[in-house]
Amino acid sequence: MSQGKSKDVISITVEFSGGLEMLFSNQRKHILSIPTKDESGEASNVAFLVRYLCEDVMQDNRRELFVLDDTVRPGILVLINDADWQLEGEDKYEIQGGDNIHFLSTLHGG
Amino acid sequence: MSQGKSKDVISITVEFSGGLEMLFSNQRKHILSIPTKDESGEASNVAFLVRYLCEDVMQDNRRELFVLDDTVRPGILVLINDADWQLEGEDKYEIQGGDNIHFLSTLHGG
Amino acid sequence: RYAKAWPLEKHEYKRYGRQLIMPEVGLQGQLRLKTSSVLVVGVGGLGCPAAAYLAGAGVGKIGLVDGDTVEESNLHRQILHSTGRVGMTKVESATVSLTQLNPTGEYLAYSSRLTPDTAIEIFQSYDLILDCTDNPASRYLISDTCVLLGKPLVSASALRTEGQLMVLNSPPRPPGDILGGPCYRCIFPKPPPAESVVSCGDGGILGPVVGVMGVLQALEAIKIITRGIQHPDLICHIDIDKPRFQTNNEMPPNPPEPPSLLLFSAYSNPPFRSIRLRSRKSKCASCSAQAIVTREALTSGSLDYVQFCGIVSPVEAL
Amino acid sequence: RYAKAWPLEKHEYKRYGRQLIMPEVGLQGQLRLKTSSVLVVGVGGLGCPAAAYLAGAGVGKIGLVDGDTVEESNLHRQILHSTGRVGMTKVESATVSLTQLNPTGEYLAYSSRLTPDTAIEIFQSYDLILDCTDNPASRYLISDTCVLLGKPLVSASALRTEGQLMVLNSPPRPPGDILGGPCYRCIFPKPPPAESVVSCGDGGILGPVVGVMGVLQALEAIKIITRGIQHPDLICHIDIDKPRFQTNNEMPPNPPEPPSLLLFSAYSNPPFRSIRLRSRKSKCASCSAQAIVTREALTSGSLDYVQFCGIVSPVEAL
Ligand SMILES: [Zn+2]
Ligand SMILES: [Zn+2]
Repeated sequence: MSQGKSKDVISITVEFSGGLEMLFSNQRKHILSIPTKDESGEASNVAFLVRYLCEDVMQDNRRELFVLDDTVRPGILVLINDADWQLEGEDKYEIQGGDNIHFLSTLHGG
Repeated sequence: MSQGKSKDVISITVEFSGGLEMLFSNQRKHILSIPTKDESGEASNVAFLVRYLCEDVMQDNRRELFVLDDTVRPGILVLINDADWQLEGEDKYEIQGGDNIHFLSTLHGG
Repeated sequence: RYAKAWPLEKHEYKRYGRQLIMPEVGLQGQLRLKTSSVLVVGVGGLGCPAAAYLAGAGVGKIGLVDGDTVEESNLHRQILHSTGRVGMTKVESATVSLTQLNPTGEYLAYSSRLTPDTAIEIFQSYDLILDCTDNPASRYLISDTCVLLGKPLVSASALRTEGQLMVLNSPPRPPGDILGGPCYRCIFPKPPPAESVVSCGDGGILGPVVGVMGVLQALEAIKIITRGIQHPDLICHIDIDKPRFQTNNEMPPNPPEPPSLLLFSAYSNPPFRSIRLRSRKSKCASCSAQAIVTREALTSGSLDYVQFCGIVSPVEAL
Repeated sequence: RYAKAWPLEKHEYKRYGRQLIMPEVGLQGQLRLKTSSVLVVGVGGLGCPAAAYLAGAGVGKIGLVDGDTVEESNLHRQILHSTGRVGMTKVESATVSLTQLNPTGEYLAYSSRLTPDTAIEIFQSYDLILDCTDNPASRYLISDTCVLLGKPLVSASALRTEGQLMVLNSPPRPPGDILGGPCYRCIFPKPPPAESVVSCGDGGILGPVVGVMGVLQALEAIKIITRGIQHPDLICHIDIDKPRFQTNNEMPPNPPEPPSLLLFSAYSNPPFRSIRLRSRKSKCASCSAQAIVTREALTSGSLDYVQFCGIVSPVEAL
């Protein structure tokens, strides 16, 4: 609860699973501080987070395994605090401090 | 967050499982408002909660399946917010509003 | 025979005694299991344990669909098969094991891969479907067929150290009825790019990981059947108004659970997580009032699932 | 033979290929499985699926302890047995199934109930123990023996619609070493009153509920073995300093997990929950510096487990 930069960034947990973690340094859980506002001064939403992850976090260059047409590719579920993002406004959901955003690739093995 | 009685009672979730729910109207999850202070004016702790459950909540008269020598009987794990109560001070743990206190009977079947 | 005082045979009371005495099953639940039929599509790492526990519980008729034969590399996880049956069709091998476990059940083997041509005809004679397959094309075909025929679907998948499980189209209401459970297309409207799909053959799989998911599929199926499946055309529903419990342990009936996705990750802490899912999607191609996946479209072959999923190499295994 | 270029036989690469290619197992993990030995105490609803997945994964030696014979009422959940083997000892029946699944493993059958007289001698030749029993007296005996011999213990139980699982004495350090994992007595210092103990026979059990717990026991055992068991006397530890991964998929080794209890409840939402447990108890009768459960006390019979647990009727089944 210290001050300083706390107005400009929010701390969130971002998780990757179902194989997506391989695109993010093989690390499933990332504690990130992301800007409160996006490029145009709007409150940061999930669409912005996806851009931010591609540009500032992802080391792997196989970007097409994560995004397609400016959003997460088909076959990835986005979970906002353990709920399908379709329940929360999809990529327009405005991120709150402490949120857990989980990107999950569906599995097909059996 | 309304006022009124909020100073005198705290709202907590109490769960019973592993068969203990049978002693409590076959209901696993109970949302309870318990007094903030115990009989002697001390902050309510788990020892008080156990007495309170016996006197005010339990309908079943087989009390010996829940308490023995003034504490929960052997074979019952008490979980405070998903941690063994031995990590939290056992029955001296002072209950906070919103706590989840879970009484779990160990199973032996196989 | 109809006037029999005991609705189960004597040996059935013995065999199922340990689950019969539970209020969640009871005599009514056991009779529902006995008269029920479950189709297991895919007899691999998921289908093997799922079929074993369904047969054990006394499901009256179990259908098995798979076009593959048993290979040595299957045996670390596909526990219904055996080393001596390498080369036999998986459905035949599974039938041998299931019959040994519980000879009172009826086991039907469909030894070819599920296709749009055959899906409706096969699914028609079953009450509930388990998706134990390993590729997106099959998953869409199975879900579409379940919606068209009004069958609840228990879908699971696993890869490496992770597993996922969903109960879909439950309750199984007609397309357009928002009270029905979501279908696979509600959750995944578009298939994943083919290059992102990894099979157990390529990615690897830990046996107990897929095993846990398969056993949980059997459990969900048993929960749905013992609760009583509500058929979509209301005329032929199965005694939903009758009291469910015959024992002294009276309990309120267990209502169907809200749509959810169970995630398992063997090396994570906590290993299991439950995710809330959406209800039916108002524009779903399969289960909405605007559905384009019709029976005609499916049987005429105008829905090319393999094409739709852009499979890179031909789908080999179901 | 020692200079062989390939440390596994050709057919083993085929059989275990799907788990070998995973960084969590790899060639080193598979060799550890091959040279490991696991004792499964209790070959019922937990022990059957646990033993099946351990054998499938390639555990070199599996011991099975149970004094019971197969009954028809077992078969809804004890999937290694079969209708044709009703009346055979459970350990013999299980050995038949395991050999069919994976003939490369060695399976040892101990067809009497575990007692304080026999526990140490049997446990001595195994690396890891699975508690798949159904009564408190056995659970204390197994935990005490594991602490005395420095063996990690994977303990599970199930009843009606619920299950519980703990990994105990892991890492398996000598009594008094606070770096060791807690034992059963750390968590449950005193046994439950006999009248509060309900068996699956009396309370009932849903097959897949106990099945899931058994499969998860096999998984925990495989995780511990592939990670490398650290033996308590430091002289004979198994190559703990060697790099664990042989594949290109380099990954940090998975550290042992903090002590936890996994709860399963088939009709609850969420169905799984993970509970943080305490570390070793400083006054534990078994694993502390003040331990009173010594090897002498155990073998001399001065620890009467049945008396300690105040069993009402004699323990029939292990
Ligand atoms: Zn849909
Ligand atoms: Zn201890």
